[in-house]
Amino acid sequence: MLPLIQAMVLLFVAAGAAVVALTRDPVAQALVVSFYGLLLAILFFVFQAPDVSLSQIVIGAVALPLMILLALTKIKKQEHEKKD
Amino acid sequence: MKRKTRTRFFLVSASVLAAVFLLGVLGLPPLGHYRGPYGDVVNALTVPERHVTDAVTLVNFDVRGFDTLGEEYILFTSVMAVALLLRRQRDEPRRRHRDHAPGRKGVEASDAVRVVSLVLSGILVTFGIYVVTHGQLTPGGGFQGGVILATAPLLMYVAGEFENFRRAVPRQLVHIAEALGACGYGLIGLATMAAGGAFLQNTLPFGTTGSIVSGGTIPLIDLSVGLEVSGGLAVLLIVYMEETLEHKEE
Amino acid sequence: MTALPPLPVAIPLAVAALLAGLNHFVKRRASSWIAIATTAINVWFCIQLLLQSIPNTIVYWFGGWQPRHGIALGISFVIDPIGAGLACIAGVLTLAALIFSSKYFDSVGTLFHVLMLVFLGAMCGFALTGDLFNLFVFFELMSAAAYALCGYKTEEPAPVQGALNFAVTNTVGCYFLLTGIGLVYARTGALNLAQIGRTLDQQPPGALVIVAFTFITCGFLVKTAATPFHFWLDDAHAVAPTPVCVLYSGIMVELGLYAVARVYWTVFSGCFSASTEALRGLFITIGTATALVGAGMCFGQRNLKRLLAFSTISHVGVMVIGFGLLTVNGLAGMAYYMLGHAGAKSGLFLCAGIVLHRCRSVDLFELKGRTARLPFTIAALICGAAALAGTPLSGVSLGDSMIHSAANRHAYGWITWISLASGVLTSAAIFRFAAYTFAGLGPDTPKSPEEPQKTEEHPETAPGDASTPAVMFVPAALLTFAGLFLAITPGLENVLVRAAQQFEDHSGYIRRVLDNVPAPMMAAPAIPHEEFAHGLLTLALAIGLSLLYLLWERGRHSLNAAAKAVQIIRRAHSGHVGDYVTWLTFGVAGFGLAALLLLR
Amino acid sequence: MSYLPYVIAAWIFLVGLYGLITSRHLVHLIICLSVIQSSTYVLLVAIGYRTGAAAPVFADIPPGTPAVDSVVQAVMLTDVVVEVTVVALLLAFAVQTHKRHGTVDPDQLRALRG
Repeated sequence: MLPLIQAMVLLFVAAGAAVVALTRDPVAQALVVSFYGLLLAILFFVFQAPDVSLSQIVIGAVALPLMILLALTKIKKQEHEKKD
Repeated sequence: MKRKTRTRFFLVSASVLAAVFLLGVLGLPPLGHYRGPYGDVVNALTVPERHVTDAVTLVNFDVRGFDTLGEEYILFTSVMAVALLLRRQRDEPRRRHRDHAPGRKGVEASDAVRVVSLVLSGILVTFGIYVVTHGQLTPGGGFQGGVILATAPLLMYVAGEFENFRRAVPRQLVHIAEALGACGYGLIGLATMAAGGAFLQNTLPFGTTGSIVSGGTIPLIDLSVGLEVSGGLAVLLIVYMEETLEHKEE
Repeated sequence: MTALPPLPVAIPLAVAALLAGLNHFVKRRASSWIAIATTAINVWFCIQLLLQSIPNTIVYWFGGWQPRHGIALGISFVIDPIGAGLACIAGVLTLAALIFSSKYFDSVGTLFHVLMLVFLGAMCGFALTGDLFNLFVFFELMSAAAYALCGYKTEEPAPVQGALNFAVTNTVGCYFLLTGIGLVYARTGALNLAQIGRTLDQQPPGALVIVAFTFITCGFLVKTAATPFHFWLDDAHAVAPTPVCVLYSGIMVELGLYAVARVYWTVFSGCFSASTEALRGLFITIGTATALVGAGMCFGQRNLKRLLAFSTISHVGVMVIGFGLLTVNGLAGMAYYMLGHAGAKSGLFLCAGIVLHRCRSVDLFELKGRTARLPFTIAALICGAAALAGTPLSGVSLGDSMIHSAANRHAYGWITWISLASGVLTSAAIFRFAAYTFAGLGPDTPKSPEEPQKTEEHPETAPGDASTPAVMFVPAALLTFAGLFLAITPGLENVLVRAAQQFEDHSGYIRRVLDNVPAPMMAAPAIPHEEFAHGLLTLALAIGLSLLYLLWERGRHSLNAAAKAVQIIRRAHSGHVGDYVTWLTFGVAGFGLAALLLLR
Repeated sequence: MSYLPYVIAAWIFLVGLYGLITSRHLVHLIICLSVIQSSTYVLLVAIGYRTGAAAPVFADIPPGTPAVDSVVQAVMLTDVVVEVTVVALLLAFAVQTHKRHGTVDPDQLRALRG
């Protein structure tokens, strides 16, 4: 049997994945993906994987969303330049 | 394909795939009934044979160290490629670095923000170094610590000191650190061969369990990975930030 | 224990990192020489490994982690002649590409050499490893280097899009592979190929094993560019720098198939032994579809690089059939075919590079009559096409006839016609290109709307030289020559048959790796030889078809009408990454469904 | 219930694929790719899990205590870090694509047909 907390985190992750994939606006998505990364980190933690959890926190919640935002800013800037 | 056709075609294929997938996973042992043997064997020899306490680090940097070498080079290659791709645009006239993200004014950090960020980045660097060096003892290691170290420039940016940071740590240096990390791993492997062992054989004395230098070559590899990961991710962040901050002089 | 096995991987990777670190201190020329020298040393290592592996499979445990009580702890390299041979091909082709590009790019930076060396190290590791997860790691490393090299010419629109399609499709393939590895690990608790094989042998395969087999095989088939996973390949080839195409077509795609074969024979062949016949049908169906789709698309192309890319798909289809026969002779034929194809196709791509360098274009209609000043290059192009069609003595021809004789024994005689169609259409397309651009035969402009639109292909070099530099022509000529006369190598056939036998020896492999028991030497069975009529017929038909198309207007019209039939397939090659992933999903689902139905 | 994590792994994989093929924005598409990838993590962490066992860190617990599998964790942890750089590479491609084509909508990228 699955302890309640694990089941709950799993269900949150499942919902989170759907929300990430179905959020069509990339800027909003970067925010959602950050939460999703955090959820995954919690999931790894409750499944006794602290090492993975630690790397997931720094990557999933910080580095990945940041990279996405920077790429989006760059794309937006290019659009502005084109308009000028 | 038209959008609708594609979506329909996908949904049909995906429902078949879902059935295949589910049939497969239902053949797995139920959750919590891990059967081994690989993980158990490795766990059993962590402390007795290598005098380290974190089995995951043992797997990464010793038992399956060769995998990690490959993984490290994936990181190295991707970073190289990003630098290559985004740097190409540098053929255009020289630009000044200035915060010019559209839709907002340049960051003029208040003194409080600046102090807090700098202190935080100091703490972050210390923490990162701690995580890297204690990889064989507690959860953490070169990968996690390296990422933490690489986010320090971010706080510098918040502090409005990105320019200074760039001046203090030129990209050239970060590049060299990254390459050194990648190269170091391979050289450790070759050195163990020169010492008469197999490639990446742990030939150094294992030390006392719980000590920061325990585990033979593990701390060395850990350090080189830390260098590579922090250097690599720092290059990524810096390249992306420069791309974003750069503004063509009109 | 010999110290040689890790070197083909460790040396290029270490040198690559050094070069990258010294990026700003090393001149372009120097870094080019360092890369060439490293690759040459690598080839030497690989040849040594090949020679040592012929008498007996080499097993090398990284970190000195020998198996304990039959449980593999560390990562092993398990080197048999086929794996070592592929590493050799990777080295030789990289060497050719590096020499070719030493004068090729005007702005080739150090990073190009860094990426090429990483690519080489990854391919060698992929060919030599005996560990499932390590195979995945090198698969990813190879892919990362390949994406980066694909997008190298970032100034033009097409490269980025082609690289993106390539990267997204292959990354999805990677995740299928990783999922499959996870399933296998859950079942067996092992990552070493031999140990997984031994554990799976003990129980009948359930749905879990079949699904894992599906995901792993499909993951590799994405790299192999088997239909319907092949869409990325022509985009990637059309946009990648020509020397890089040499590596894609000559070895990377083949390595994907090698991995399918390796994993099948070491891991799954034991537990699927009851349903070999069904699996044979499945693989041959995939191979047939690939061969026909590639051939059909190939003839309609006007961009030489894209044309050659589709020709690769078609020939890979024949190789999939060779493996798919699941017999020693089929696999030996596939190996022979691969060797011949690697030589001829690489030579062809280098010729395309020369044409692009000298004429500033590889577009069929732009080049009408303009390659007349490149007689040697066009001669090499024609020789390469002839070698692919199967002139007597070419590697492709002998490999083809080995595959046919193996197929005849299993009532798959009809595949003769598939390889005939593949050879005729792909070679005719190249002949047509040669005749049209060299002699100016044929119509002036494309009239039929069926012709695909022109793809942008910008020259990769500074305009220039009045003549082709020797560093460009010599590798092209040598490789073409190797493909054309491979079959004169004495005894190669027997060596390959024995290598295939060693490769397919499931229990011998497992005992060798886990128990350190050398596999018994086996006498190579003589295989009945087919005559060369098939190759000559292919060649004649190909020449006929190309001339028919160029010289006889009504013939051309009827061909164009036939091309309408291919229209549906062509429309599938939309350049849309969503389409490609949809096809990928379809492929995995179809393969999985078929496997579940056939193997239960 | 014991199969929940596996089913969820399959779900995440397919949802990611769906997002990918219906995507109208390359950055969105690449994020969907990283969602697909997270499905492999859920699968792997569940595979290595053992009810009631400790994390494979023997600092505070005596060696020999039942612990969860360390191999899948090692595999995942490197993959998490490495994949973010691959995503960065893909994002760089997306940025370049926008620069050259002026669009990030896959439906409007038309340089490579037939």
